[in-house]
Amino acid sequence: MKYLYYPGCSLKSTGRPYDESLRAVFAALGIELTELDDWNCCGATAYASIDENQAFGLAARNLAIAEAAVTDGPPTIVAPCSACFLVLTKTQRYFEDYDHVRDGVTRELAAAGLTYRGHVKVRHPLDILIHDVGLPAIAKLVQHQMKGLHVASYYGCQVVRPFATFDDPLYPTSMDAIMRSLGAETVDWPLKTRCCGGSLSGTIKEAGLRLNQHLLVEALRKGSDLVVTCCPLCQFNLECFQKQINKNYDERISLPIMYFTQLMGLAFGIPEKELGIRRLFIDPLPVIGALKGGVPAHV
Amino acid sequence: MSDKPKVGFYWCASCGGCEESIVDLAEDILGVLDAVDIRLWPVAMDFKRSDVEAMADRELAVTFLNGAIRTSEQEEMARILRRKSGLLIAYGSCAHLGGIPGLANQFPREEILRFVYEQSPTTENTEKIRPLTSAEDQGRKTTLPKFFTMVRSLDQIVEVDYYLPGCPPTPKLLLNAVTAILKGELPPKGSVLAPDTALCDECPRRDSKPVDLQIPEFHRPHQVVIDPALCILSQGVVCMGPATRGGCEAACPAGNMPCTGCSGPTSGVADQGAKILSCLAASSSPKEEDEIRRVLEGIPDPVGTFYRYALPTSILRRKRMPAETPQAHQ
Amino acid sequence: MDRQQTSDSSGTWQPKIIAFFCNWCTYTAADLAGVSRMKHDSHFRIIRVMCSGRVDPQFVIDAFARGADGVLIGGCHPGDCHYMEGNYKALRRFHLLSRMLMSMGIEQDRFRLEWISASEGEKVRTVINDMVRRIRALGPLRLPAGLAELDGELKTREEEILHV
Amino acid sequence: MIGFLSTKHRNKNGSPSSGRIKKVVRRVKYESELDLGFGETIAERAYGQKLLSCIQCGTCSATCPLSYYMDFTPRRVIAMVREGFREEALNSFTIWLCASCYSCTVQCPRQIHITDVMYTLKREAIAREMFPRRYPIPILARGFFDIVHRNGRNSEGRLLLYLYLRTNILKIFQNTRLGLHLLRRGRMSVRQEKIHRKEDLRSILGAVSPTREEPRS
Amino acid sequence: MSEQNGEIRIGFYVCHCGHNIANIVDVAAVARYVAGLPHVVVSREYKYMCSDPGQELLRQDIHDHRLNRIVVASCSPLLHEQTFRTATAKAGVNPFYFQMVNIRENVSWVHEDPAEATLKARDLARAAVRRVAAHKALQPKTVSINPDVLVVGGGIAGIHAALTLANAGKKVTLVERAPTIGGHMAMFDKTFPTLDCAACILTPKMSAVKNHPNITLWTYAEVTKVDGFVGNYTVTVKHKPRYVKEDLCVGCLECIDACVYKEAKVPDEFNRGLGKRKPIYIPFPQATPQVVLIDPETCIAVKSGKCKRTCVEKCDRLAIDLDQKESFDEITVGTIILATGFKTFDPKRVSYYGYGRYPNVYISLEAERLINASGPTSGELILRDGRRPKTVGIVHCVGSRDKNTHRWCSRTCCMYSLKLAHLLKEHSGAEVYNFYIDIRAAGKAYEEFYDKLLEENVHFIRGRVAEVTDWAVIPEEEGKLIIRVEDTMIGVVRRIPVDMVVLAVGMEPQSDAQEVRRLFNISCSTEGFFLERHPKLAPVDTFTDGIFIAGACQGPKDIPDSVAQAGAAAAQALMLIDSGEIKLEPNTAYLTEQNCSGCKSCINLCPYHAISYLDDKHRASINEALCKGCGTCVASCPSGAIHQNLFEDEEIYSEIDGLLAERSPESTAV
Repeated sequence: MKYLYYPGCSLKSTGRPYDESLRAVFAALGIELTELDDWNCCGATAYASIDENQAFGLAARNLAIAEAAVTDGPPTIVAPCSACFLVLTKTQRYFEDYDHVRDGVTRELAAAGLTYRGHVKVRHPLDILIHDVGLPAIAKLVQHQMKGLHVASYYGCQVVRPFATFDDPLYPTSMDAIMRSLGAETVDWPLKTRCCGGSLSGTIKEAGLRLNQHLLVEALRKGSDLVVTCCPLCQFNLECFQKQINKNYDERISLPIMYFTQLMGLAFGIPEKELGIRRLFIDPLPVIGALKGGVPAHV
Repeated sequence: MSDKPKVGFYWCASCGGCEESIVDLAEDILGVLDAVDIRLWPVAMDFKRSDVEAMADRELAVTFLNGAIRTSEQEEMARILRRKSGLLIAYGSCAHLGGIPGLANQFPREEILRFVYEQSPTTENTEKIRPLTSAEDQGRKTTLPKFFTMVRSLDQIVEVDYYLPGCPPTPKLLLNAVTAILKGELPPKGSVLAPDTALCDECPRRDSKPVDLQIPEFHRPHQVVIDPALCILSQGVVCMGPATRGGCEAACPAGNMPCTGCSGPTSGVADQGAKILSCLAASSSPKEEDEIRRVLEGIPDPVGTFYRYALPTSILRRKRMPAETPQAHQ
Repeated sequence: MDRQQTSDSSGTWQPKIIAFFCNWCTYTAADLAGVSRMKHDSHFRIIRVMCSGRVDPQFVIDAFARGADGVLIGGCHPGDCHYMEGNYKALRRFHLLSRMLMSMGIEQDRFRLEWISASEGEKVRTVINDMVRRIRALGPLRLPAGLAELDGELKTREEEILHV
Repeated sequence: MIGFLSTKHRNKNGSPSSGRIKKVVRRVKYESELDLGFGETIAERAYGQKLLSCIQCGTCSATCPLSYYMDFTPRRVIAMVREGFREEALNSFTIWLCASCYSCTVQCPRQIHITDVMYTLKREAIAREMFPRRYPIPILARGFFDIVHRNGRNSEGRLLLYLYLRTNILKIFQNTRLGLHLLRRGRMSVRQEKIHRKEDLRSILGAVSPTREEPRS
Repeated sequence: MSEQNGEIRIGFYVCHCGHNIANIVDVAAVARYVAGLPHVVVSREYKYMCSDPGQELLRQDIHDHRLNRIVVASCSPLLHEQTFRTATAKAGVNPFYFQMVNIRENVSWVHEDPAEATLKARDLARAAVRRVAAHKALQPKTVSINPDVLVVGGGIAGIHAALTLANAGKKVTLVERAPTIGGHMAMFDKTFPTLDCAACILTPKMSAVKNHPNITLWTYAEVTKVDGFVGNYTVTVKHKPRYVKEDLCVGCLECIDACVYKEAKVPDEFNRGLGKRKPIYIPFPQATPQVVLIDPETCIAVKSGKCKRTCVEKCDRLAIDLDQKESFDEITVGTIILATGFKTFDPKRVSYYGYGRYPNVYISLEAERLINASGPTSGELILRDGRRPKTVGIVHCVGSRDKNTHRWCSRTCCMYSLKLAHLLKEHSGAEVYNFYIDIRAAGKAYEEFYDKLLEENVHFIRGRVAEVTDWAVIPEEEGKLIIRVEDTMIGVVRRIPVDMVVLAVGMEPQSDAQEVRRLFNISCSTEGFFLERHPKLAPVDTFTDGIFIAGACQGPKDIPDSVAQAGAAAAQALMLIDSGEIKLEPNTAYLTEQNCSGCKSCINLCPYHAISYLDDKHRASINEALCKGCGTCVASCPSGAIHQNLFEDEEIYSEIDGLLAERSPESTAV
């Protein structure tokens, strides 16, 4: 399996552990990722609030590069960051659906000597793992069964919405399935896709923190040992504000928040250095290592 | 001077096979020669256009004209002969339907000339020389007839009294025609002097055709060994028989070759190709879109197959070539 | 003026499309489009037949030859034919015929077969609008006109011919 | 109505009529005060006329994780847009609170692209500079816009810096510890990420048609 | 055009249809234009051609101007062709010398530019005028109607239709797929708005069906094949094996007690899995017929053969036959009534309501069974987790009025939700909340019932529920189901904790509606319900003569509406039966033998085996009685020897030519 890889800005900074662990895990599964040449920012959500046409043009540059990069078959971009995944998918969809978007984008790209014919598939790692790789193949690689580990899968909003192509938009299950194939137990909680408030934590703090708190509290209430997620902003947000939440709302939360690819990596027996475990603020290894058959803390 | 009816034979764009077919009457030809007075037969004797022009109107009782109309010279002769003949009979597929030369209606005029004068495998013409259409020599002007953009059947130029179908018409049909003319027992003007039912009616293989025929695959004659006893269509080989006028006694199927449609459609059909296409497509078996596409690919050249003799007289008559119409005439 | 050179009130060329609709599905769908007041392009003319299986390729060719810029056949979805299998026959004829037409210089977009069930009034609208759009892009077919022009190469006045 | 809609003297959860009795205000809205074409304009800019098919069922409000903080629930904003209450809609906090989580969009029984509607309203408001001074989100958006515009990629570090400089310098100090943590763990750098072929962007953005979000006059 | 018609004299009439046509099409211009066409003797415009004066005008002209061809440009031929043919015939002209032009559905209703619309109307008129000139005089084919009727579906609609026909003295066969008749209505506890118990009013009708001398009741049976045409259908019915001889079983139920399964283990269908049954069972006490059946999936004897077969021993009437195989019956009927009913929406499709995840989330039918005295809890309101609810939330419009699931309003949910609200409160004294978008209580005594509920202080919160979760934010919410909804009247989002959630699921087409539709050769609407011939004027007819539809298979309906429709469908069938015969379109194919070459191409194309090959003559031959007039053979005949009445090549060619013929210069004046 070969795919184009679009890390996006976050995975180059706050989301580095995601980038590292994803590459490691995909490599272990024999999937070849080629980073998209000279990719640029997807435009994200903020950009759309200023000028949508520019946002589309910006995102489309990446699609155009991808289309040019692949000659055999339709090019597929793997976009792990939720925002990037959404924006690229949206650009692709609206390019197909709305003439004025198609015309605009085509004209803008032409100005840069680029062309886009609309053939790129934008996909999320979860989609690839479930539908292309398949759970059995994942289970086969597991060296350390995550027996007895209670995992809350947190998808965040923008992976499954609004273009839920590979999973239910409000009650997705793909990440849970992957976690179970690692031997872990998944908690069934209703907030899997509820907004974490990340986009507000820098701006309207009160609102952001509240949403954040609700998620953490409910995850614990349902008996989770840790939360796995597939969105860099969510991971950052849920992890970095726990102290503040404890302070503001008199809570005693210390819940490891990690990328689902990191847990996969640990289960596969990949050295934690390659998974960026040490980059996390709340070290998940104790809770994992503490488990029988889990990963010894020294790994 | 004899009072035998004067007869003319003339050829336009044709291969000469029709002329042969007259000789094919074998000994019967003697009877014919006794009965008629041949006044025009360029293939056998020397005639000048001026001789014909000199004739009185309707001087020729009957003229059998074979070949399609492709050049201005042929057009002119057709018009002259129409004037000079009591009955004008389109003789053979080319005059009747446009015939094999009519397949040229799939190509632009220029492309045909280029191929013939420059590209055909047997041509060595590096300077790309083309014949002059007119030339002066010691004050004398000689011109070549104009090469038309479109091939036409005889009745697309002048009114035709009767048609003798076939490539070429069988001696039997010719003899019937001549006797009918001599006896003055002719069908209504404009008739085709052959039966009005399709070939299957007289095909020796008719009874071998299953009533529940469904064609799973199409083959071309060279791809299979055709069973001499069985209906050719039932063997998946395209046979134009069902859409082609009889009268030839199914000579080709009798000779283990599929009918290619030289006698044209029966009177109830306007477009021979369209009808056989309709019939074959309906009788083929696939239902799934891709399968349909694949099976019908077994007929690689629908136009060449279904309109081999009747393209100029089909509803469309000629391939549409927007680039080249309207044509600047030479 | 060519017989098929339809032009609207503003004088610009407008395509003419002949649509053969089967009585049970597509014609009913067109009625439904009407009842639901679904406005769509007017440059097509419906001919009602009982079944798409009745559409003789001669009709299609004849329509083009008489000046149609496009021909549309509408039938019931596969499996839904009121007469069981007429639409399959139409489908097979369509494939062979459109290949024939293409080699006779008539573009693919000018000949179309669509399955439109009695309930798909909306589809009537979209199919027709789309087809008109494609044919506008192709421009007029001008078959009769083209042939008429070619006859210019013939001599019609006998004095040109007979040197008497 | 005007007084009722003003964002002043409003308690946190945005419900106007709580707390002490407010001074009596006359509430009336004259049709002549409305922008009756507003609904259709926004509908058209937010991809399709579906907006006009809203049945006011409130699913959007109920599914919205932030509606608790909104002065008007999304449903009411849609109603305002539909009916031409342009000033009220653009002045509403609601559009700035939208976190683009798309819950409303996927659950709306009329398939209205509510998130797109919110974007459209944000752009409309920004174009009219109709947001509170130093209001973080538009500023953050603008900052992000500028950075990406310049370099083709975003650097979260610089972006936050940019934001705090323009909104509330003090926040920088509140968040320095977090920043340092990130730096130490190699999850943040002040180095600016750049793409090689920046000229591409310039030509692309240069070719963008005059944005459709010009305030309607 | 055929000479034997002598001189052709055409009368043309363009209809205004009030403003429907005249507003867009310049009818005067059309009439003026047609007047100038060959053979046209009279060309008029008139306000309503279908009205009596309109038809009288036609008759008068035929008489005064010796017209022998008529063209009317008005609405769709599917609507009024018959009307005008009759009018033409009344005036002594063969009805098939008539041609209709559709300038309403096909022109004025779908085009906006008057100039273009008028141009199109003109073209269509010209084509019709040319076509009609080529028409031939024809005699309609008449077929007799077999008086027997087939009713498919034994719900309230099927039951009512069958009884109506049987009481009119017609022989009826009622085929029901389930082991018993009764349908959904049998599951209901009470019916709105009168609150009389469903069983009390239904069961008498059920036994009436069973005992009626004119009704043959076949339950646990399905129609597998339908041949023929109006008046003469041949239907094949499959009887699924019950493993019990229906004629011997008297429903003593002793076999059930005797079953080796001491405890009932299998979730029972009738109680929507809330109760349990044994492998040998009777669906419910009043099941009709009173015959037990064995479920092969769970019966050890049928599955493995290894069983003591205590049931067989117990039955002294030897009714139990474990080797029973499916069997087939073939019947002939003249008309068919489809009353195949509906399916309830599966709320698993809307994950956010937690159905299937939270045990205390129910659908309305389950709630019906829970409060039904003969239900699994004998009417006690006990939840799946054994608790008794103190608060209940009823969520309206689940799978209705939602473009993501079903766009339509299911029409019954509002009222049955009100009913359930009343009954639940009555049974448990619980606080009941209704969450609604709009209350639709348009029916006799419905609004009054809504009033009553308001008086009973049932909560009505206007807002569509966004989610049902077990996510507790405050202690009071612990252990409850939390309903998140905007109270749109107040404009605030509320979280309402309840013990029980009832999802008012909508009505959707049966999952096999498409197959059934094909089987009976009728159409479905976009939604997938069976399509009526005309939404207003022919609500129970279909596009296939002799096949009628009744009840919820045509669209969501409550009991009164279903019964009314069943009556209407029965009346339509009776009309056909009592008229004895029906005229068919004479659009059959025929062969001109002298042109046939006996190529056999056509034989296999006919789906009705109407074409045969005469070995002696070496010619094909068409049986016009079997021909249904599709024209496929006509289009195929490579000798042009097959023709079709009403759709002759010549007629279609003149139509094509008419449509494309050069427009006269004056037309550009428009």
